[in-house]
Amino acid sequence: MKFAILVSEGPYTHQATDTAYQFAKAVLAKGHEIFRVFFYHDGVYNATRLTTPPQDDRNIVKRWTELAKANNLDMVVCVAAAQRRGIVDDGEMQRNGKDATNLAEPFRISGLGQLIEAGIQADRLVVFGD
Amino acid sequence: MKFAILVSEGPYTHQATDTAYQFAKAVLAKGHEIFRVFFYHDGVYNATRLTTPPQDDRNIVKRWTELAKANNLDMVVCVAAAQRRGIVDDGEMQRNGKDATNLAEPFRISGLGQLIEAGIQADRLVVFGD
Amino acid sequence: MTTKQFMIVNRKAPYGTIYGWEALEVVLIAAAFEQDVSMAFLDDGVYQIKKGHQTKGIEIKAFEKTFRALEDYDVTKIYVDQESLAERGLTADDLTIPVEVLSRAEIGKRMEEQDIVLAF
Amino acid sequence: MTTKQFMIVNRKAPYGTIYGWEALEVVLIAAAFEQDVSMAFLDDGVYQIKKGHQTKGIEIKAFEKTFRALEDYDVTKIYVDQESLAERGLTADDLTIPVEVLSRAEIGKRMEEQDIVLAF
Amino acid sequence: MLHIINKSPYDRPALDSVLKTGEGTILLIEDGVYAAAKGGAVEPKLKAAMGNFKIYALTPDIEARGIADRVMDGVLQVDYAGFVDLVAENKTNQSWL
Amino acid sequence: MLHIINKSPYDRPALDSVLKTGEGTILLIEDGVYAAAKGGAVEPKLKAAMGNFKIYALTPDIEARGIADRVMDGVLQVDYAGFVDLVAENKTNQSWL
Repeated sequence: MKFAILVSEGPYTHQATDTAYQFAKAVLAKGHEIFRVFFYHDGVYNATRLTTPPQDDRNIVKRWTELAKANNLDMVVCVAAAQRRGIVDDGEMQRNGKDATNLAEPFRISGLGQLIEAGIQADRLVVFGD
Repeated sequence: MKFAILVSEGPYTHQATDTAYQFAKAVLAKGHEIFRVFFYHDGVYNATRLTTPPQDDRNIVKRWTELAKANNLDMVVCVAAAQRRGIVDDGEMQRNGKDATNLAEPFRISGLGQLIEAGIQADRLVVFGD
Repeated sequence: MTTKQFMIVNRKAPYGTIYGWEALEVVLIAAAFEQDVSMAFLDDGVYQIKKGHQTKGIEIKAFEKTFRALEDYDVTKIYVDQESLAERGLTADDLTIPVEVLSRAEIGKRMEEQDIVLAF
Repeated sequence: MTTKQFMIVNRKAPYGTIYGWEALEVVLIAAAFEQDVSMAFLDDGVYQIKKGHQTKGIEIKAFEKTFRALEDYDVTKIYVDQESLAERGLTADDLTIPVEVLSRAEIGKRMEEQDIVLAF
Repeated sequence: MLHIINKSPYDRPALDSVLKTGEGTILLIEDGVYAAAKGGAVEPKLKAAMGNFKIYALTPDIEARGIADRVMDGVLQVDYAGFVDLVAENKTNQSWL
Repeated sequence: MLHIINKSPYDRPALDSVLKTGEGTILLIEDGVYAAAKGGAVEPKLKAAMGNFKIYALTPDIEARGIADRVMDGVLQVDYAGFVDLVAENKTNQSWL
């Protein structure tokens, strides 16, 4: 079965991202496919490579990026939500005259249409938020 | 009278930062002093210079920085909260081996002790959060 | 393109958080993708479409106008929970757009018919 | 250094959000600054100090141990709302640290005596 | 003391929780101002509380939510400057997050 | 359909709100699992709901909150794999945020 996942809250503050990650791992472990993980609202904060969590804590951004790389997941950050909250890739940096980027690999920034497309293409879309 | 303000939520997602800003302006308009504005929890996201809100929307980060510069406010971001959430200045970049910064001027990153000190030094501490 | 039934559910008050506004952006995009879109307002979500938002004092953009534009996007299936209105002393006349007022059980049935339910 | 009365109030459940943990960090720092620190647990906040958190499955660090270390920081004024416990079917025996169980009105009085109340 | 409530009384127990503390001053802000609106299920509760609590509500938040024409009698409205005064007048304040 | 609830029943109306929809399957996760604990004020409500709803709760969240020894009879426990199965078995799901 094809799953899509929507993550609506940022790392550490709400458990939503933790649950989404555990859910995604379980989906893959069961042999299902993940069509896309979409990050909306404060969920876009999952995509910054600038976090440095305490040594004895989980590294949420790193966990997502490792899961994505190992399973070739499509991890999409909503551009409008990202602009409001300061998540920037090279293209956004140039378009908006910023002097730095903070997007972690392999996240990519794209439109909200990618969420709708995920809803259309996947058999199930599950939301994790607050 | 001497006020201190604690901001506990990020920009746009919760009204807390908007109310804190309006409150801070009113404090100054009344001739009171603001000892410090402290940013904790997701409040640290107020301090990124990488946001690009829509043209017809308020620019929350810019509003804070302008208010701070015009009134010489001490705007402090909690270092532990900032590390978890990817808010980085030059010092943090070097210490944690990051390749970019995103802290806006004149915010500064410092310890949680600065919140306690604000509580001790100010006559009133008001919290804005969710 | 495949057409699916998308329902966007609003259960939160406006302005205190951004969820209502960002939900509306989802509605507009889903409509642009020519999906079968409906909206449901329950609990504090009914306040999203209360008439007469004057947001100058809080300096946050009011989005009443965007709700009134929904018809132009062919989003006309707008359901409101009767009990949530009543609990808050509101009636359909207090709302800024025409809606279908339904019992919660009836809304539950509509939810069940969807392919995708996104609640904010 | 001036000593002020700081009360840290917990009203949220643990793990679902980080507020309880970040509140505890405030308590420890306030104690390090030799302030007169107390804590109050009301509403879902009482779950913060429920015994027996096993967080391996959710991969989030449990902070029960930190609560038990509060005494070493001379944080001994720990108030719990009787009604919040009762509503949740809990008693003081279910808690991981010794506390003073008080009526809400009594807790209200302690709040009023503070210089600073920080609620999470 | 001053209790600041920014949560809707229909969504969160913050108002109930404050009322149980016994007495004081309440300022309703943000989504908390819905507690000041006439005609809803919360009205009797707030009315009863007026014996022990002085109730204020923030005008800009009331206007934003379209309930300016239905604020309950006995609720005192303030703007941000009045909010500052309330904080200054009360030795202790608490935001019920 | 599958209703996913991640809010404490003592803090938010999400559970009440779902119960009013009539029938279906509920999965309690995160702070939502407190609804599955015996002895609290929510117990009668969940018990009554069991006629119309099948109630599941996520074991890792139950264990994290220290309530593994007081889960109500009739609540079915699942791990993350079981969560995936529930989503797969139900054509529609909704997270009550």
